[in-house]
Amino acid sequence: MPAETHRVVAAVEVKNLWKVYGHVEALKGVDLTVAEGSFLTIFGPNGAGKTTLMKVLATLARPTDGSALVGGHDVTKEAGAVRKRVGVISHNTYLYPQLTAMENLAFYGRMYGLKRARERSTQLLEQLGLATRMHDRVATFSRGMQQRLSVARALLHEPELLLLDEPYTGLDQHASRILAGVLEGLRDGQRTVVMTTHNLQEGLESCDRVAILARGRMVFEEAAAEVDHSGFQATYFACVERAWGR
Amino acid sequence: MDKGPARRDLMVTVLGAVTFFFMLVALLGALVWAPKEATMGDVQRIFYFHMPSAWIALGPGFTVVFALSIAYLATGRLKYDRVAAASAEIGVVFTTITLVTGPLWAKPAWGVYWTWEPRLTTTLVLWFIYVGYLLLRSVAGDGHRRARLAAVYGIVGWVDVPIVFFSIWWWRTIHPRVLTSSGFALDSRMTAVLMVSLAAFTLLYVFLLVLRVRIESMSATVQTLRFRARDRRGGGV
Amino acid sequence: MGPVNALGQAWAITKKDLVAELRGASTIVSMVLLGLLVVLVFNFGTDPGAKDVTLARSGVLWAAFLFAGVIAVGRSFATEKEAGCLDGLLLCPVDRAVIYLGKLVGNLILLFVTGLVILGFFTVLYNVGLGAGSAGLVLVMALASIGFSAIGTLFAAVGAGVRARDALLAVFIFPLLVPLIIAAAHVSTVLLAGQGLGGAGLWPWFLVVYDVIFLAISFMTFDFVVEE
Amino acid sequence: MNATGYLAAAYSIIWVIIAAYVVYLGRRQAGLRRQIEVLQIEMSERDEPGEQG
Repeated sequence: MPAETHRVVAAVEVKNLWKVYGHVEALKGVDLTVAEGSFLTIFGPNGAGKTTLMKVLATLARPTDGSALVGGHDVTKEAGAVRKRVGVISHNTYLYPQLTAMENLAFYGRMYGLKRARERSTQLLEQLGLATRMHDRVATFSRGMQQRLSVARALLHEPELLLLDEPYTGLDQHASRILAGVLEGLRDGQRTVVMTTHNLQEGLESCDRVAILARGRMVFEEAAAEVDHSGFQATYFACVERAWGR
Repeated sequence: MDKGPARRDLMVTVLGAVTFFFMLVALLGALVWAPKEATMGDVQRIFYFHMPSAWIALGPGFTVVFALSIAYLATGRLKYDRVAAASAEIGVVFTTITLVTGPLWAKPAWGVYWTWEPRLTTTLVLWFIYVGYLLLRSVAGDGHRRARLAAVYGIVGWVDVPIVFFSIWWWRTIHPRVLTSSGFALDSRMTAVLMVSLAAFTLLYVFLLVLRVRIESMSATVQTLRFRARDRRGGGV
Repeated sequence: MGPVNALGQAWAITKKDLVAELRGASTIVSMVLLGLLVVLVFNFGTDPGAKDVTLARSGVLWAAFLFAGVIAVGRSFATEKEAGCLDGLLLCPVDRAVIYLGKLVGNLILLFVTGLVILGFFTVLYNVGLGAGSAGLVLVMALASIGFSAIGTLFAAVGAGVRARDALLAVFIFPLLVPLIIAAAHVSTVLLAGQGLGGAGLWPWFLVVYDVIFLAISFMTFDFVVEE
Repeated sequence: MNATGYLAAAYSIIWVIIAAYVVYLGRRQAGLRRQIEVLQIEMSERDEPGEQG
């Protein structure tokens, strides 16, 4: 057997990725490989290109140059295959306020072509502690509950890759703690997670790899075990400042 | 703009001068040299500038928008979008000229400023479509997003034009027409003046297009520089 | 996935929009009210004693429909934008044409229902005895709704990301709708005059052709409108 | 207004519109050129070492 067949396909493989919006260069040649089953946290200041990177991986934004593969599938050429494999949680919940929790999940279940959407939804709602409110409209939910429901929506089709784009934004401390617990539960060693955040504390807790994105470039990447947690803040600022040429 | 700006400036100036010269010749031809039209008299002379301006707007002006909109969507090159934007704006200017001079000719010739005749009405609708196109560009941000939205509108708008004309024409043939546009025969001198004027307006279109495209690329440069300056100045931590 | 599934998904989008609309019920109410107001206001502008008012009347009907329609298509993508739902929809492994179809049918139903309500009030307020023409008018309303919805849905997606949406939307789409309104007004004038649909000649077919052309272009270009 | 009046009006309007548009384009271009110059100077100043702590 040739050696190549044994090679494990990386969950995410990004090569020299550029994204230019008009005159704004959001990503300037990003390289990134995420191994299957790992949890990567990408830190970066606002405007670093974190959301753009996530949008490219989620097929919402088309790369200007370079390539991005998710589970071996190209985000532009095989967008459909990538979409099936990716779940996204962002500060936008993607939920319809006039529909109930169950209706929202049923709708997205239909969109993903799931066979047993109802069972799966009920199971997820129970898991996330929303079972009692499943027939209430999302508009009546607190921000924290909406975000948990958004987690259920993202997990509905059992994605191989979970993209978390600033999932803590807009949540109070209590809701953040609950969400952190939920996300901790997602680490089963099979699902790959990529999270972006500018919050150093929350980001470091759950991941096993750390990266820093600044001004559209990956300026730091290290295994979480190798990173000195107490000194990470200093590392972060040094990286960001260097990227800004100061 | 990058290579040999001085030479390019010179060429634009020369083009401007030639255009101006042709415009003056056309003007003289229209007002002095062309014979007085038998039935309509001097007012017919409006025709020599009215017609070419309509032709250039409807012909090259808006067709370029359509063609380059397709070209942009096919290739994703912003250069096409810029030229399309420039052409649309000049087309609107020429259509405005057509719409203003039309009534000034119609009033003494037919007794009314405006009639809902197919060609006139279509021109008015056309004017609205391309003003809409420019408005869309002004609110749609910048870069590729604006280019894509504008391109879609540019395509839909252009396809709509013959349908508009046909519907109005058909509508008018059913309902009694208040006025019929009386045609007139052109003699050779009249034709000559019309041709010179058409050439002048073609040159004017090209000249304005060059100027307008240059502005479009300059404002792109400004945006890039601004972004870079902000990028340097601000620390987004 | 087969075409049946794709149609099912498009219908799911439509159904979701309609359910949300019925629960919020804000759009259709303002649409109907605006339509009625237009009918009312135009009433003061026309001479009730005039001999032949059918032409003016059908003009009123379609002006009301036009203004009410802009609200509908304007809203349809505004709600998608609220919680980033348009992105949520685009994340799903469905063809963009399916999303367009779903939104289109939702708008179409909304427009058609509003059109019928306006038509109903119109017949009462203007004392129009419809009789044989009523089926024809419903058909014309349906054809006009399709064309309006095709163009409206396309450019509402354009307008969703844009400032001052509703007013601008009218400026973008009204000129494109001129042939549609001419044809619809002509057919309804004939029908209001008591002649059957046969009296309208080829005009109903003109509406069909218009609908087909703009549906085709919209399906081809919708991808570019929602792409980032 | 007689025929000559209409003729004069039409031709003056044509020339005014074209002239106004050319002037408008010229002004915009001059403005943009100025902006580019200012920005370029700004950028080159920033590039000098020791400018910022």
